[in-house]
Amino acid sequence: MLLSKQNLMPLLNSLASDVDVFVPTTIDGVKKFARLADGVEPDFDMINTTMPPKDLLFPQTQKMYHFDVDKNGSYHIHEYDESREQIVFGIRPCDMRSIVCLDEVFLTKGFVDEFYANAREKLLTVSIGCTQAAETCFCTSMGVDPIYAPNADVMLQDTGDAYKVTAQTPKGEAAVSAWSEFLSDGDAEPVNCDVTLKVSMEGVVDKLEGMYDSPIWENLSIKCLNCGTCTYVCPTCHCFDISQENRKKDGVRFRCWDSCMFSEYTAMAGGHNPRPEKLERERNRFMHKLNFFERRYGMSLCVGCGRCVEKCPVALDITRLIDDIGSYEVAPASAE
Amino acid sequence: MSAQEIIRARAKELLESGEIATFIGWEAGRFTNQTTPLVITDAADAGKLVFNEYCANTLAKYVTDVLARGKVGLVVRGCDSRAIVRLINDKVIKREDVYLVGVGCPGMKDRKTDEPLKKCTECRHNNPLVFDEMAGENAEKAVPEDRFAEVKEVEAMTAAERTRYFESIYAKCIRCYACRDVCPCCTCRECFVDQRRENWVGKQNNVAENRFYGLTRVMHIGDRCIECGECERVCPMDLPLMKLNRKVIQDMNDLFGEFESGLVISAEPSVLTTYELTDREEFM
Amino acid sequence: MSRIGVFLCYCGSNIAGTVDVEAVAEMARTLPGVVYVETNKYTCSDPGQEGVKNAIIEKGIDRVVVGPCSPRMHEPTWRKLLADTPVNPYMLEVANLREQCSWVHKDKAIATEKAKDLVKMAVAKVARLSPLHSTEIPVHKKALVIGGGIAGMQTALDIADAGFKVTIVERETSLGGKMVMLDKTFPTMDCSACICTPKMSEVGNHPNITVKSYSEVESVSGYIGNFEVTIREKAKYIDYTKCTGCGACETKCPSKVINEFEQGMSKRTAIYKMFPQAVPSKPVIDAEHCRMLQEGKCGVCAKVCPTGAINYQDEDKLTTETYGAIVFATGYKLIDWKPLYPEYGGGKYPDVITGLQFERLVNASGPTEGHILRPSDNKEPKSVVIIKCVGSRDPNKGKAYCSRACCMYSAKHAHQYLDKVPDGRCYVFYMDVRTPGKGYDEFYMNTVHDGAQYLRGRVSKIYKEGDKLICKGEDTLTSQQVTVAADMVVLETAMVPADGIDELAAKFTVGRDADGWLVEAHAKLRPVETNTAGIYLAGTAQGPKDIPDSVCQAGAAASKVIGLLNKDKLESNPQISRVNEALCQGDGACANICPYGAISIVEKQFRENSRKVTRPVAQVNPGLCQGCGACTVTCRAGAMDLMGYTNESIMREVDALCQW
Amino acid sequence: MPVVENNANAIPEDWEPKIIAFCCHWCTYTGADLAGLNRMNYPANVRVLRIPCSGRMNPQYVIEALNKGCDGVLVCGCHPGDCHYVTGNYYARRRMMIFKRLLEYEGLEPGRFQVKWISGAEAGKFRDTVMKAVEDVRALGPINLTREIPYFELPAMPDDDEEAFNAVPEEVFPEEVNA
Repeated sequence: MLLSKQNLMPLLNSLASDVDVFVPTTIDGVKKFARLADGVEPDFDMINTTMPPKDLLFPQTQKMYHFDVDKNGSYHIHEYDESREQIVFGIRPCDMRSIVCLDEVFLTKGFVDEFYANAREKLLTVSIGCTQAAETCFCTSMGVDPIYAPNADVMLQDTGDAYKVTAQTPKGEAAVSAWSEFLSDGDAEPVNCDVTLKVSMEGVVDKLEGMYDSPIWENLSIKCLNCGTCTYVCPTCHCFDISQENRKKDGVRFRCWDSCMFSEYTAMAGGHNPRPEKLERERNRFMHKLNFFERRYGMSLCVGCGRCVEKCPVALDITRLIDDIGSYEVAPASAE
Repeated sequence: MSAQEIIRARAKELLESGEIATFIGWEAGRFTNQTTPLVITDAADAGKLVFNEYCANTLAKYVTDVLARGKVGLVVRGCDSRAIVRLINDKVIKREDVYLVGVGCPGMKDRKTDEPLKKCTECRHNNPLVFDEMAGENAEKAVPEDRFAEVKEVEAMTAAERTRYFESIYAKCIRCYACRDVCPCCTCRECFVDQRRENWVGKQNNVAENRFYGLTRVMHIGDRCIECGECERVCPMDLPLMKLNRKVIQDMNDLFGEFESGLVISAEPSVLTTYELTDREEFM
Repeated sequence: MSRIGVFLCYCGSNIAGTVDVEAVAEMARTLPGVVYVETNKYTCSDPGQEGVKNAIIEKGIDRVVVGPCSPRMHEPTWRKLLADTPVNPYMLEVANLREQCSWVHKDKAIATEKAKDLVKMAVAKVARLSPLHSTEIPVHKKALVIGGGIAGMQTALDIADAGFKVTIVERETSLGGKMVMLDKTFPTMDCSACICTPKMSEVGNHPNITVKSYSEVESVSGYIGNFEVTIREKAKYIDYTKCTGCGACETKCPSKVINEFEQGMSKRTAIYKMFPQAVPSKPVIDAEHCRMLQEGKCGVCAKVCPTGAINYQDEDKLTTETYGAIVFATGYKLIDWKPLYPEYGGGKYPDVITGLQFERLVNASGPTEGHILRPSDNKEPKSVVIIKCVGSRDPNKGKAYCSRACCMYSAKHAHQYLDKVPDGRCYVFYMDVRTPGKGYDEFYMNTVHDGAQYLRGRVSKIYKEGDKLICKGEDTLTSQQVTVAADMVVLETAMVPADGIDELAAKFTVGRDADGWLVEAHAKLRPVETNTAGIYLAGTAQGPKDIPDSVCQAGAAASKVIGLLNKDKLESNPQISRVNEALCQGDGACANICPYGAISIVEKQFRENSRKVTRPVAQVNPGLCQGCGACTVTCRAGAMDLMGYTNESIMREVDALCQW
Repeated sequence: MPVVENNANAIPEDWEPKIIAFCCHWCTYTGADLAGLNRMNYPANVRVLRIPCSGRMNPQYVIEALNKGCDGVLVCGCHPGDCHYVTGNYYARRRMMIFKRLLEYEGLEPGRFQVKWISGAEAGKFRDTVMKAVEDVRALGPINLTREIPYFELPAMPDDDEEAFNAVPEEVFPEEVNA
């Protein structure tokens, strides 16, 4: 099936009349996904958004419930309305891979996060394959195909004048069948996307096992500022904190993104901090990305989107770290 | 010899002689014209040091991280030297903790656009103010006429426009705290945002909490800001933070006399920790 | 979880008339942490207080909110009450339901709502307070008086008479200060020496007073009740235990030096007593001018001394003692008019003299033995011009303030001149004549009747014509130029703080005003206290004064000292600043801002991340801190917090209020 | 109570300005007590929070109060020169001048944050200051600092329709919450 580019906006507008459709765009100078509405211009040529799409499933601040006190001093808890049906249209394959990671965290191993599960269930993912890569893109090295996202409900691949439409899940099939008036039959070869930045993940995961005390971390972390930029622009970072805020007669229980780069992240009530300095925090971040997650879920927590490489204030570059790990010679483990 | 060659040679000598334990400069990054801060302890690594017109990062704040190893050598331009002065005046480091290799700064460029960085076009002191030696000559650079021009632009808006202007800024802030972490004036052992007992600022990301952070940040650093513009440069959301810093600086300038921080090493109290009996009276 | 007891008061109908106290109590029961709420007709009455105590015991209350009148009224009462219970007296918050609620609002519904908020705020705050304990500060029953002029002597005598030990530090070689240089004192015209020297010997002989002459304060540390002061006693080169003060040495000493006491109008020897009635009545050697000490030859004084008291090897002695209280009686000096008033000759005419020089000229033991003879040619001046406000009330050249005593002593000078030179003429140029004081105006009028001619206006120029000093000025009352040919001109110059007061004040962290005078704690209500607890002011150290006022203030300062030294121990205020050393960066902003010098930066060793580090941190001296909290705001990291008004408690109070 | 606080046209009828007054213990708090002793009358919209000295006044308290829904903030202390702690209000004067300008730069109406020196004897001035502050804030309407700007929306900008800008984007607390 093909979706001609001319039919793209009519399709989107038609979808937006029923459900919330999120598209990549630039709002107030920030490249991010936003709800299609008057004044919001979708930009499917944008290589990728600055802010990852994870906000759709895991908002920076998520209100969990709210409560109030009545005249008798009793507390009452109220839940929020359940979220609505949503479509994310134009999500890139790397970001689709990040949703795989998030699904693992929030839905598997016996832990199901209600808020995430609810939003995820109501989200239809329409991925558009890339036609060009930024200099910081290295998805291919992380096992992501820039023109194909296997877990998207619907995959759109650029063929020039039209997108090749593939429904990949039952949800996707249902959706595509409803779009039929905008689609035409046919097939075309997707345009390829050349990703120039390449790193080798060969042996990196295993090697890291023996590198906990390696000097590599010190050399790496020394230039880190310990800001949270990398974690907040990362599509897979998923740490959160739960807190509450009272205002007037009401209070809100919420959860919000947290960052393992902050010293407060691991600070304990008694004052002890097991990760007191940036060395420990940096090591944790990269071990989590490249080793811990791999061990637990069998996949890398880095999808190669390049956002952290792009946005890091001090150009601390995960691709260089991966190279460095690759060329690092692990000292032979001493006999037990 | 070019400044880069002198820097490499001096870093090597200083490390070899044991006069310093670490040297801070820049190295080339992965991408074209990209540089990134470099901290070396081994004289053999001196060859990695670079100095070109794309050295965007300031270096002074790294001194506090590596000081425990011994005396620190670093390259200083105008902004780095003012940051060093700031750290000394705030008693974070001592003058004898650092060996400063000064370098004249022609102003740095954005590696992607090749345009001068905004912070560099606004810079009033491009050459180092404090140094132990100079690597080459001072550089010429145009000094901006009115450093408060952008503040005046905002002031010219109506109150409602300003409310919305800053609301949109705070709406965009993701509270990554890069502006804090890069700032040579932000040297608290624990930032107020991390103080949960007082709970100054809540952890929700919304306009109100972000405003609390934004306003307090400015109140905390306003009387020390060296106007290096790093906060604005590192902001991943490109928020115009200097419009806030310079507002406070402009007002201090107007109210309490010519204000520019970090120019000289001095034990003088900052403008907001002193007073004059003759200060303007607006609250009768 | 805290167990808060809330005690609300009707105050008869004072509160209950406008506030539905029971409704407030109902609401208070719903607040988190509140375990007990009680209302009372008069909580402050004996049965009311008894009820509070009983409830605390029975309900296991650990913090208390009371809702009665203003805390300014009864907060001490509540604290005292809690001191008798297991509840710490500082686990208390007072909701001001009367002065700031029931008395200022009329609508009962509105006032009740407001009262609820005030109680909510108090509950929110009290839940965040922590117990505080005052510490006892011992009081060393000994006072130090700095300065041995009339104010210092009077203070010392009053304190000593009350039975406390006093040390006087005087940097000159004798007590007496400026007063002993004066000839007569207005308005009674009694001889200054006759009333001052008996005081000096009384001080010198008082069993409770130690006089350290020729001495200065070297350093000081500590706080109220416990000031450790090191005093430097300059080398006198004379063993006072042997010296009898016979004066033989003075008569033989070959070095002649300008006599400061006589205002430079005569000479003295290098071994000298300041003046004949000096106390201690023993000489010192002025090392700078002694041939033996400078060149190693002479030694005449040692030869003539019958007791062998001369010791050329003498050195400065440092002694350290602890004092409970300190009085600054450091006095004044006259402004150096010469560089400021070139139009008066700037010092090049010897017959333009200061008032103090005139005092010596007219004094029977002065250089002219009381005959008024002008310095240039020792002739009796037949025409004298007295110029007032030289340096005073002249913000352009000198000081903006009025030196207070000059109007009277210039009248005195005119009177004395006309008395001694009956055919002389005396002109007084003045800006105003200010004579508020007992018998002052009468004295001034008498001088006018004596024939002194008062001309309103400043002299703009003095120049020499022959042996006359031509004074040109304007009589602003007639708007006419006035020219007076005078034989001598007396400048009544401004009082300014004594030399060295800046350094001394800094050592004690006593504040100085823009003109350098020491600053009292409150201009009206605490005129003899300084902002540093335990340090007091007497005499002109605080500002220009005449003798009666100086003596008066000296007595006041002494009474404050006596009140303090009478106590064995002081209770410290525990609501003071506290440093969280983990957060403190040691940048010293707090120390800069502290008006009491209570904060110092000290190097301390810590274990951080399993490393030993030495770093500077702030330290609060609990004896000096008064609990203003200014330091807390300068500390960006919040390392400095004010006990009883912590950041946390104020933030929660704000939050509680916002929930209305 | 439905929270409709952003739309100037929809001020709830029972809305009353709430103002917090930070008063120093030695002067203004005493002045406020004196107003009580003299049985002066002033609006109940002001609640006094006692601090030892205006030098203790941390700007962060002001932001907290405004953020948490106070419609106005008053900071009052001794007249310069009369500070019980000698210098506290001199520092406060500098800090508050800078801070007030900063808040107004960000668009806060000047009436919402006022600083006044009120001595222990000036009960009348305390009353007048409170009355004026309440009047000012009443004219300004409910404060609007906690407006939520939804992440996924195009924020209303100055040139947009006023009504759209002022509309409440999200009902933070639904209707059923009892008043």
